[in-house]
Amino acid sequence: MAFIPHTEADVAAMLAAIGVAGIENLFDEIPPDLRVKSLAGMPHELNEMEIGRLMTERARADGVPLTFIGAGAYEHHIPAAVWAITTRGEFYSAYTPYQAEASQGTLQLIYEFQTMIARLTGMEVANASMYDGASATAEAALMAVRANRKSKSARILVPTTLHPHYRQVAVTTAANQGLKFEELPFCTAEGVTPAASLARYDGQDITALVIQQPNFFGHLEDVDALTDWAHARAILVIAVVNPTALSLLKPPGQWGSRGADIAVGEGQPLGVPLCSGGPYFGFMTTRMEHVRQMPGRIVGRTLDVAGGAGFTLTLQAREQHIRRAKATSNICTNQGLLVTAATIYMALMGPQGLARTAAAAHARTRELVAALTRVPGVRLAFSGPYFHEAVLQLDRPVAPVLKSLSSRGILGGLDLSGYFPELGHALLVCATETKTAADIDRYHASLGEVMQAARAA
Amino acid sequence: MAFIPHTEADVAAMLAAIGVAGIENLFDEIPPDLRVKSLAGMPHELNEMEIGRLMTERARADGVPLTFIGAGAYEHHIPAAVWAITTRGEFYSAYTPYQAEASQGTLQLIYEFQTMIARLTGMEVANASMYDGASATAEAALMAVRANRKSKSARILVPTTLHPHYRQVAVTTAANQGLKFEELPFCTAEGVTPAASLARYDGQDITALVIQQPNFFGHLEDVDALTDWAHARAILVIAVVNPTALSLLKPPGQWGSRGADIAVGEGQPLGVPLCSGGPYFGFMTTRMEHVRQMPGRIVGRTLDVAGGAGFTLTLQAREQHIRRAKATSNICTNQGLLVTAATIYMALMGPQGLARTAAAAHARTRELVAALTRVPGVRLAFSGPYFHEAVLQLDRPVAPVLKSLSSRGILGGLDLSGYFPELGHALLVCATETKTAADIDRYHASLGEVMQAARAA
Amino acid sequence: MPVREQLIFEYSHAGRGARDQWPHDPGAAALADLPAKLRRVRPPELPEVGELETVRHFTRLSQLNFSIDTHFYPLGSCTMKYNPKACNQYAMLPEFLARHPLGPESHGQGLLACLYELQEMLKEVTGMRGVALSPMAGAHGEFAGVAMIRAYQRARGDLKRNEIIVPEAAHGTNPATATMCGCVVREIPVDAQGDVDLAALRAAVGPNTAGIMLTNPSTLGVFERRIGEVARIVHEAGGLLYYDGANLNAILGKVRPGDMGFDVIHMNLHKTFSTPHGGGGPGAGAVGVSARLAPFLPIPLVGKDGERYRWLTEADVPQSIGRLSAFMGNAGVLLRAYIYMRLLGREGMQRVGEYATLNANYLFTRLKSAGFEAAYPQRRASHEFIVTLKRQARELNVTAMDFAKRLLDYGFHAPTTYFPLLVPECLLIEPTETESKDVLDAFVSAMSQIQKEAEQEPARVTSAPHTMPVRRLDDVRAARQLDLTWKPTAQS
Amino acid sequence: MPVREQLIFEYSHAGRGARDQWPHDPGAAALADLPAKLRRVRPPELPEVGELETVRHFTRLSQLNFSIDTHFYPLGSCTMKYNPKACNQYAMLPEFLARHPLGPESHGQGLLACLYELQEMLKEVTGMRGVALSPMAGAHGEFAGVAMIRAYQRARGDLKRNEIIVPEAAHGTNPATATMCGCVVREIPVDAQGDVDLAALRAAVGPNTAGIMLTNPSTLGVFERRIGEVARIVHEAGGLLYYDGANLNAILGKVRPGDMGFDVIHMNLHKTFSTPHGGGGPGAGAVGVSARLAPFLPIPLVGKDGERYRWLTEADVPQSIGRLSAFMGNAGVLLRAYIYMRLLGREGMQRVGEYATLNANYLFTRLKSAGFEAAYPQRRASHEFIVTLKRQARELNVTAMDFAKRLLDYGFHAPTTYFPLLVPECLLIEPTETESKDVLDAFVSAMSQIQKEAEQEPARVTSAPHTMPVRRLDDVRAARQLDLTWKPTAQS
Ligand SMILES: Cc1ncc(COP(=O)(O)O)c(C=O)c1O
Ligand SMILES: Cc1ncc(COP(=O)(O)O)c(C=O)c1O
Repeated sequence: MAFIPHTEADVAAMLAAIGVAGIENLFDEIPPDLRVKSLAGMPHELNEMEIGRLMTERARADGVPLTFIGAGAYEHHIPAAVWAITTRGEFYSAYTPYQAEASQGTLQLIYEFQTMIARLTGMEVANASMYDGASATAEAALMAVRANRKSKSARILVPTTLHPHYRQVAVTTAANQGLKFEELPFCTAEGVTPAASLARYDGQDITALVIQQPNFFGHLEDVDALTDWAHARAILVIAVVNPTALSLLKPPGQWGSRGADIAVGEGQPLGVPLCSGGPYFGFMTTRMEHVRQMPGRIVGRTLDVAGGAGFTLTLQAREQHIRRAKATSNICTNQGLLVTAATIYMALMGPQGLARTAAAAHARTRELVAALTRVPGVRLAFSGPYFHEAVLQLDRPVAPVLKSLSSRGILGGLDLSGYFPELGHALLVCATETKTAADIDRYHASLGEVMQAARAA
Repeated sequence: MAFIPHTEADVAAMLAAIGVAGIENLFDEIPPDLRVKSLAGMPHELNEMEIGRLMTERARADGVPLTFIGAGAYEHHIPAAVWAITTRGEFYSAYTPYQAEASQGTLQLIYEFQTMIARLTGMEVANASMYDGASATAEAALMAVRANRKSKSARILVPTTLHPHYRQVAVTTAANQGLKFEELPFCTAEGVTPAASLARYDGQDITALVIQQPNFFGHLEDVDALTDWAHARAILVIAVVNPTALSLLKPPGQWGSRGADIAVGEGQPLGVPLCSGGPYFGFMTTRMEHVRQMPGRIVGRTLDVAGGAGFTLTLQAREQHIRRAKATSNICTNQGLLVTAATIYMALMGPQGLARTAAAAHARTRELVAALTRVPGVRLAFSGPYFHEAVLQLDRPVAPVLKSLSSRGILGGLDLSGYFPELGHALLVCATETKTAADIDRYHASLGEVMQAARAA
Repeated sequence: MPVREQLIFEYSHAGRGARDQWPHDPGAAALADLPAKLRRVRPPELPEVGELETVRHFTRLSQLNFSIDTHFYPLGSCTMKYNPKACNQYAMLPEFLARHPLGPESHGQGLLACLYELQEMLKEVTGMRGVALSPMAGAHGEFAGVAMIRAYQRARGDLKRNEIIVPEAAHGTNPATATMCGCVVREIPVDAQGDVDLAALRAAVGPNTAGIMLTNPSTLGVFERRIGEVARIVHEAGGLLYYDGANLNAILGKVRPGDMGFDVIHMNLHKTFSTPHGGGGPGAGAVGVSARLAPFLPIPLVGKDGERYRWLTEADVPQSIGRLSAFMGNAGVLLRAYIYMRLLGREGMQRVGEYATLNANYLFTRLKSAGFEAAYPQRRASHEFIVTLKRQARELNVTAMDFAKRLLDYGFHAPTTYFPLLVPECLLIEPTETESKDVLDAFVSAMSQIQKEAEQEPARVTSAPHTMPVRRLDDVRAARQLDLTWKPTAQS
Repeated sequence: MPVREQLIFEYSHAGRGARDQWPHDPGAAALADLPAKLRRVRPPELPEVGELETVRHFTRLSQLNFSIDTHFYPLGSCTMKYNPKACNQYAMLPEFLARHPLGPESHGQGLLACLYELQEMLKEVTGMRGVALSPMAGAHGEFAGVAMIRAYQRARGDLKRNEIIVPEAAHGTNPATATMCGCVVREIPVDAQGDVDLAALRAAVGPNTAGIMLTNPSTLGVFERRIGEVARIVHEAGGLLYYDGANLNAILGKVRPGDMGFDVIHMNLHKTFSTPHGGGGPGAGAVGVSARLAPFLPIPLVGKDGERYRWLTEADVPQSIGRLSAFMGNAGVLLRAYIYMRLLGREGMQRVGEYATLNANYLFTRLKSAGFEAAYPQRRASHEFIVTLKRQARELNVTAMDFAKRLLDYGFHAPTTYFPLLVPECLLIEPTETESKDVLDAFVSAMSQIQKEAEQEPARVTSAPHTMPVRRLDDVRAARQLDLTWKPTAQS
């Protein structure tokens, strides 16, 4: 019996102690007509060797193509130490650290994580994680509604340059509570949100403004101007940021003259493998003044009865298990193990390693853009600065081009036509530090051939 | 600086404390003319990402063919738990447990290992490992010379059916000490060593007889007769056994009327990956009366000053670090981590799991033999019982056949023509429990095609 | 237990670093296109430490934890069963880890096959008609479920239904989820036997009832015997039934939520299907629905056209409540659950509920014999049960928390304490099916021993733990004097 | 530290087992061809335990160990440096693990490329002309080396040379190896400065001299300054020089054994090239030789024909001393060493010797300032050095062993004790280059603290350790009342 250690003798002794004839008797409170007749739709049990072989075959079938897709999930080098330690049983198989004295490992690690994330974002306080960057953004909007006591409207301004999936998740998550997400147009020349375009909201009751930096196109928003515009109108600013980029870009805590109010983002670039989209983790930070509005777990340092320092979950009165219907969120289980990985990753990279990673990724992307735009029929879609990701404009539909590339083992980027039809044949590409000059050459050469073949056809 | 944590400030402070101007000064006792001028033949440093990519490319180049080779290294299912625990830093990065109080994990594990191996072999005592099965066999011969006080000849009888590499290693290892290895012929009909053929040694001074079970061909020797023959003549018996097979076959401790005197073997089948030949581990067992002649580390249970049980290295007076030139062997570092894996493996498999593994491997091999001998031009080389490995006789040279199979992703077995030219076109094949009926069909079909093509050519 | 470990920041020295992890410096010119005003001025104050220091620090930290791999962890409602190593090993195959979430389906048929089959297996064991895998935890699944209820009612023009009924013993995520979905919560009591008070339920339902959220067995550790009647009452009032699957382990292979009349459920794959808890997550909260809610399932789903698998999105599920995550949820967790389910198979699924229940009832019986008071002594335990220490608190001044802390000294993680709130001084104990009788017996001994201590030298218990890396921690101070990030000046 | 853990056998129950690890039972018929008289009658009494029990037991056991990943481990002569996790991860890629040792070279070009390049790199850093990778530990490499010396002399008809000279401080494997190779050992003294006594050497060499085995720096932690002279004396007498590479870390990138005049060396890849010690092994003891010994290298070697790599065997190396292992040695260890060397590269190789020496000299200086007596106070430390506690033993009755045990309580693994034997009450201390100044400083504090304890409350030191899972163990009892395997009846 896989994973059930009972011998027949054990079962007999246990039933005798309970005083029943068989295990079936233990279910005698369940109305008989409800009992399962069969699970014939379930396959039969496999042993570990069989499932291992099946999984290995399936993994091989998927292969490892050369990937130039970013769009919110980035292929970075992950030090071997990260997952060697993260998968240690003591981290992997522990629960949420409710019994603090028996969970100091996890608790101290989260405290270190909170500190690192606060420093990276330039914010005062961080929580112990949200599900992912998109859900963190949605929760930030809900939090802003609670935190902005001056606003009654629950109107949130969201640039169209925010990752479209994030916008969708925000709508799914918050619409039932009456939040209204209003889209800000972007400048089709520069691929960013012009501060000037906000003028039409002057004088209206707006709760919060979301700013993603770099934005979905990889382009850099004028975060200072946007932030100051919002703050001048008592609008809270929610920053959505890439943690790798933060090693080079101005942190949200320093945007404009007062800094963002809430900063969130996708933690995946910090040591978490792509893995088809998850598990990742969202991070969330804010100013101390808003900490009681923040959802999610928070770890604090305190003292034990002997006066020694120790760590424990704190501010639990915000959370569902205490506050129930009045909690800041329903979140309970978060993404702890990914936080473990990210904390180890950040320690290994340090400020310099992270900055080099960002710089190398950016340099590779510039080389990629330079190479690909040498292919006839390919040009850069927007002017202005971008970071480690950019939009190319093709002279023909993107989907068939990507398909040809993929049959050569290259995933050439994300076709934007479904998301932004107004951009025509737009392709979002990204190269990180994992890509070599040879990889870029290979993509360049293949794209040249594919485009030429397409033209010839 | 990879793996060197020193900052410039650290270095300056340390040099100041030492009282030298630079690190170079620390080498001032080394004659200047000996100093290295350049290491230009070394490639430049790589970062972890670069080496990771290189290794991944090289691994992929080697691929994972379908393997039917055995010949002393067997592909068995390895439970995921085995290496997840074995590679924990506390096992992986510890030294030999010289400081017993700070090494109880490793020590207790070895004590458990010794117990398991003793039980598996039916012997009284086991050591903590030798380098591999071949070196264990060589050391067993040396040990037998020490242990057999009645013999002066240092003549060791070795069946030709012993793994040829084991025989070669024994010669390399022991020839300098004057041991003479004399080969016993095998019966070409049955592939085993006829007890009758030993008659010509009657009355001679022989120190030990080696018996491998199953032998190199996979065939089963008449261990009882051979053992009793030896013991009747004060010849010690060295058993060379496969630990998986021991779950089904008579253990050396029960061979003949008195049992073997020393039993050794290759531990690889117990949870150790094939990995091109190593690291594996040799195991070695004996009777209590010979324990002081045994080479290698041994762990014993004892008491601490408070009367509690604990574990420590013992009988160290046999070893090189105490006994120096008079030690039982020069072995120091052994194969500890593999012993860790094997101990976890044996715990997970238990007596039943190990017996089922052996039975399944044997059943698969019988199916394989049945399938392949249906191919025209292929027959079984020997009559008589074999275990999970057998020799096929082809009607044409084996090498080109194996080459064709390998280009189809099948490693079809070991060509014996280099080892046993007298056997003609002989091919040693093996299937373990990891092979499915479909795998066997695939081999069968491919062999049929290859043989037919060869015949047509 | 090992001793305290300093903070990673305290190892930091300017200029130190695990340099072999850093890519080559592309030079300042590579960043020349980034406008200065958008650049960071001071580098982030992350620790500057070497690789060995990092490995050693986090390895030591790990040793400060209790976990399933090291300790019995009978945390009620959390299903701390063994997380098979195979699930981790095969979910972490390089090809699975390397796959980009927006990669083409042609480079994902292996993954999609697993996810599709997982959907099918989950339908089978729950008796539901549709399953979506993207919710990332139990509470996230609850959100999806209640959002579907609301979408369904809205689609029928039934706009006023905004009340969610929950029994008072419900887990906090249930009422919190109702609020997240813009609903109002109505709590109803349970009776002395732990069953829902039907009269109160009848009084609570009405034209505003969106639905009821229930776990069965409930968080009181007993099976809701009149579930058929509950379903009838709520359905007749026009409401739907939500099943909180946190307790699914109790009944796996024995009863199916779909057969009990539930319209929508979430499953905690990190409980019932043994994906790891990871010290707080990640989880996966797949949702299952009856046919009428299927059109509202969150996207993406996995579909199958002939032999090809593909993602189903807005175009396929136009009434979907939408997207819950940036991509498709916790794919790596789903792979682990898939592997677990295939390992257990049809046969193993049946055994889970049986042996989880056997273990709980055995432990329940033994603790009762040892003199501990059951909250619902007349009832069968499900996969968990409640012991109340109100007598010890009253007579000896030793609380459930004291017992919990003292258990740590005995090498056992504590059961869940003070939940559900309606039972005073309670311990909610869930052994799970993967623990042996020996472990349960040892736990009973420890509890009896602590009881003896509580009678003879209560201070030993009330001042526990004594053998952990820290003594009992001051939670009040933690909340009052907030210290949430490390500052170099802070006392450390 | 965690507490004791019972034996795996004590968890065993007949009929228990991790069944998902077992293949399907093929049935008795599958074994019908095996004659009864060759079959086992009673199954082996291995433990019968579940998977969780096994995982928990061995995880707990692991926590009872000190290791580099958890503790400073300054074990002299053992080079306990950080074992990079990358080396393990990439050596364990599935394709490398799955490769059969007798598989064709066509399915091994990736592996062979690594091994070939490893041979080349080892030649470069040692200044030798040929390298063989198959020895499986240092002592195994010593064996190969001395066997080659003998084969070489035998090939020249120089049959009487059977004496191996070793300095008295030599590691035990050196004399033991000489015996393994059928030689007689002649020990020679070292002088007060730790250098070989040249007069004694001159007296020892002669027509029977096969060679001398030396480490440089020696096990006394000092560089043999007159190595040129030593080489001249031995070579002129017709002997060869063997270099014990256990101390290669001291001089990596600074001096090469080949340039010092050595004819043959072994390298402990598990020391200098940072493959893990694994609680006792595996190691790898590659040997390097000068041109005249190259024909005698053990097989197999890796050769390169154009762009293809292949194994070299008897046919290519007809004078080889032969085969040392069933296959090709510890390939997986070699892969780890290869990865390590490529990570460090030319630049990193230079740094190893430098920083290992810097750390040792710093610690040496600090301990001397703290009042500890150096065995060779006038000498530079190499990568390690010796402190003698003979004064403490004499005056305070506190021995080197007591200091060693008390260090455990302070969270440091003890240095090597009582080796080399010629220095009384010695601690041989090797910090390695991967430890930070902070760690070294903390070690000095601990040593000073223990010194204070030794003066003020010596019993604290002599009865140490106090915080380990066991107290000080009785080694005499272990050897007298042998308990080497567990029996159900034994006290446990
Ligand atoms: C009864 C019950 N419902 C819901 C949840 C929420 O699940 P999750 O933590 O995965 O969000 C839990 C988890 O603790 C639970 O015990
Ligand atoms: C100086 C010296 N020589 C030789 C050896 C033997 O090496 P191994 O243990 O790898 O056999 C050692 C190992 O401890 C050593 O320190």
